[in-house]
Amino acid sequence: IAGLSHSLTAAQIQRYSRQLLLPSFGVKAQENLCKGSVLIVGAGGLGSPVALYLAACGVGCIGIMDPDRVELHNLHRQVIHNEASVGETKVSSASRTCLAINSSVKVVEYPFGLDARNALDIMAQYDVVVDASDNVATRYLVSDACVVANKPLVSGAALGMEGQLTVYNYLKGPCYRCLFPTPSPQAACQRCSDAGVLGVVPGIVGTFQALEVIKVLTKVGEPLSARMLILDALSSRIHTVKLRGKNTQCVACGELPQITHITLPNFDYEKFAASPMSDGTPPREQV
Amino acid sequence: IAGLSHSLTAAQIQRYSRQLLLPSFGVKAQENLCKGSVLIVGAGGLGSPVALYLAACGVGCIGIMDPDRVELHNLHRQVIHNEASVGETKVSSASRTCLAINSSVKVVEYPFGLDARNALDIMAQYDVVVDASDNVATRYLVSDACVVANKPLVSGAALGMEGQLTVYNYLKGPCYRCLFPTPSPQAACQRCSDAGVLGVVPGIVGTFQALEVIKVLTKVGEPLSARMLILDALSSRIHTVKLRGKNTQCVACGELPQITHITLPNFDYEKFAASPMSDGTPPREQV
Amino acid sequence: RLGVRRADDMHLTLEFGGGLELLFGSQKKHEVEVTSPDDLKEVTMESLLSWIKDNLIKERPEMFVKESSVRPGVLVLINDSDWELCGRLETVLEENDEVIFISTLHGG
Amino acid sequence: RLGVRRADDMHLTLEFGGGLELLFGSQKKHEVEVTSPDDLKEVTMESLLSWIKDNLIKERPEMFVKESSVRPGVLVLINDSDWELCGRLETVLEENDEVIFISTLHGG
Ligand SMILES: [Zn+2]
Ligand SMILES: [Zn+2]
Repeated sequence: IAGLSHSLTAAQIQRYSRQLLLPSFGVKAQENLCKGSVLIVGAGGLGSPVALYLAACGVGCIGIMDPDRVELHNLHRQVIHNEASVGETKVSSASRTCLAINSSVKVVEYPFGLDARNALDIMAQYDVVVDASDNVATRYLVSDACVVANKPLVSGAALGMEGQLTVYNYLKGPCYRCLFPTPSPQAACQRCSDAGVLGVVPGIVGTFQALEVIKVLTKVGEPLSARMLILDALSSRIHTVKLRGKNTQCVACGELPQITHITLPNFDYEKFAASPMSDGTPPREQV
Repeated sequence: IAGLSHSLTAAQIQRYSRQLLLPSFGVKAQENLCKGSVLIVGAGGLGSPVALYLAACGVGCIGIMDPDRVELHNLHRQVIHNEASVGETKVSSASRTCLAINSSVKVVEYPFGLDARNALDIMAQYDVVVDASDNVATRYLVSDACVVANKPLVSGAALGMEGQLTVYNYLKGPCYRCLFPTPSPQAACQRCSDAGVLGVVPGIVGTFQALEVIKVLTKVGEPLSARMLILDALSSRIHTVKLRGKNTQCVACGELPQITHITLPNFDYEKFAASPMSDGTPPREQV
Repeated sequence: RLGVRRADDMHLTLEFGGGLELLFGSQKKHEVEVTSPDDLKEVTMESLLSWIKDNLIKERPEMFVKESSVRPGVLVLINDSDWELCGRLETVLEENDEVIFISTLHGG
Repeated sequence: RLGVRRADDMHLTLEFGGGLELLFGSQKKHEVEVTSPDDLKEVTMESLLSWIKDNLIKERPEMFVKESSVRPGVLVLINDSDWELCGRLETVLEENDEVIFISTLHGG
């Protein structure tokens, strides 16, 4: 491997040697990772394994975005944090763990939430976006912004004992609004703080999200575009299903989009989703 | 929750509150976790997420067994270690990370390999055993010892872009020898050091192993007994298949077992598997 | 099995997830016998939805159906394929088909 | 599709994993048309194995078959179910069955 003309340093070749050995992966794929960049929206149950494994495998630049601070009740699932970081911002705690595992990657901390005004500028700086958020309003914002900024979106969700994962806005696949033009009624928009969640469920979904990011950045394998992974942890049933393609009438990614770089910044996502972007809403039973 | 008669402290109720909220989980399940114990054989690619998530969710006592020291080329997949622990024994590095996340659990370090002489005594002290090892000989030893010691075995494997997971020796399910009475030919016994592995693949399998351990300890849900999870990360294809039940003629778990607490300690597993238990074998192409 | 099997009844496997199972007695999987409405020989997704509303749902029907379709946020899969790909309400179902109704999750 | 389809040919989906695909040109999935041997109308797992040996395998057949069965360490699944449950070599296959051959992995 050393003989080939490539940009990997001796230290990188040693660190990533077990990946470089893979026939389907190799030097070119590792170079793509080391030159690649990913924005992770959410440093919680999903964001923890995503950031951990993407830092470990050598993604060149990792942006982590989360307005919250670490709390004790996060630690049963947010394994990138630890007791010493309780009270600290989640992004600085996550960044420290990532750099401890791989000091050769760059981590950018955004200790605030994504909103309609900052989304496009921030996303423009990254190759791939990961939705590891925990509320409806953010999910519509992230999807719309990815369509306008033309970025693939690796979107995961986890609640209770169930998980879902798909790659939106990639190849000919749909965006979030193609699947759900109208948001769920409020009673169906639950948070982990309401319905609870078993730690390993976002753990499995988040680790799988890291796999999809790697495949999008390296063009190795077939990512879950127009397919959805559905996990039911109670019965350990996990399978993938086939989804519709792009909806030509979609207000976001359709032929006559109403969501553009001009209209998006003024769109009121919290009103549209009838639920706030930040945590701390009163508990409701998930239906 | 606080009003109920249970053994959880206020700190535990706060720490595990998001799990306690789960209708299918609740206080009794958390008590079972906190009183439960698991032996993890291997602190590498699989063992990392297993130990991380079991410590985070509150398994009372976690035994971690591995004879090796942390090396730089482990870090792309063994996310429980970091650059500072290179050169340190894997078990002490793993233990430190587990306790940083949850100082209320007990971690027992075994900085040596499982072998025919020490297996039964060590396993007797644990409720569940996790096979996170990386070689054929150990896999037969772990399975046989679990049968003799009457312990459920959560067995995972990962190589290249593929992963497999099942729960052996539990309910009426088979053991490893029921499925594979004769070991694979040497050419099919590859290590990550030979064929390579993508970091997230043991990440996904190992996180799933943690889920199975939780379900066995808490009796919540249906674990993968007599079922196998098969992951092909290249196509993101993951599904479960139905396996045979116990083989009444099995030399280990059958009606007339030849492997017993008397014969096991003298059984030569390396000779039987025609491959060594420790790493460092010359590379062979996996077939 | 739910319901006595009549000659032209169709056996289907229904699954509810993402929280929808709470409307169906917290049971995720249902093996059912569905009668095609009046003289029609076919069972379409539309007739299945009204059959479910009349025979299976235990509470808060508005959290499952809206007008003649499913409420927003519910994904419908027929034999592991999005119903959008096979004609939504007009899709004609066949013996032993598997239909999954799953509510999109927002948690993380 | 591999092979010209004759009247009594049977279409099967074969999959090789856990490294076995290296013996089949690194191709995991194969849609094949299998002819039942001489006058027998049925295709059994035993006849499928010899068909694979004669028509599909590209190298090192001993890494796939041993005597009349698969070599140790290979799990055989018929429609996602262990062939041990349906009679191993005697299992009679049907049109469009899916057969998976997967080598057990030891890495970790
Ligand atoms: Zn769209
Ligand atoms: Zn056995």
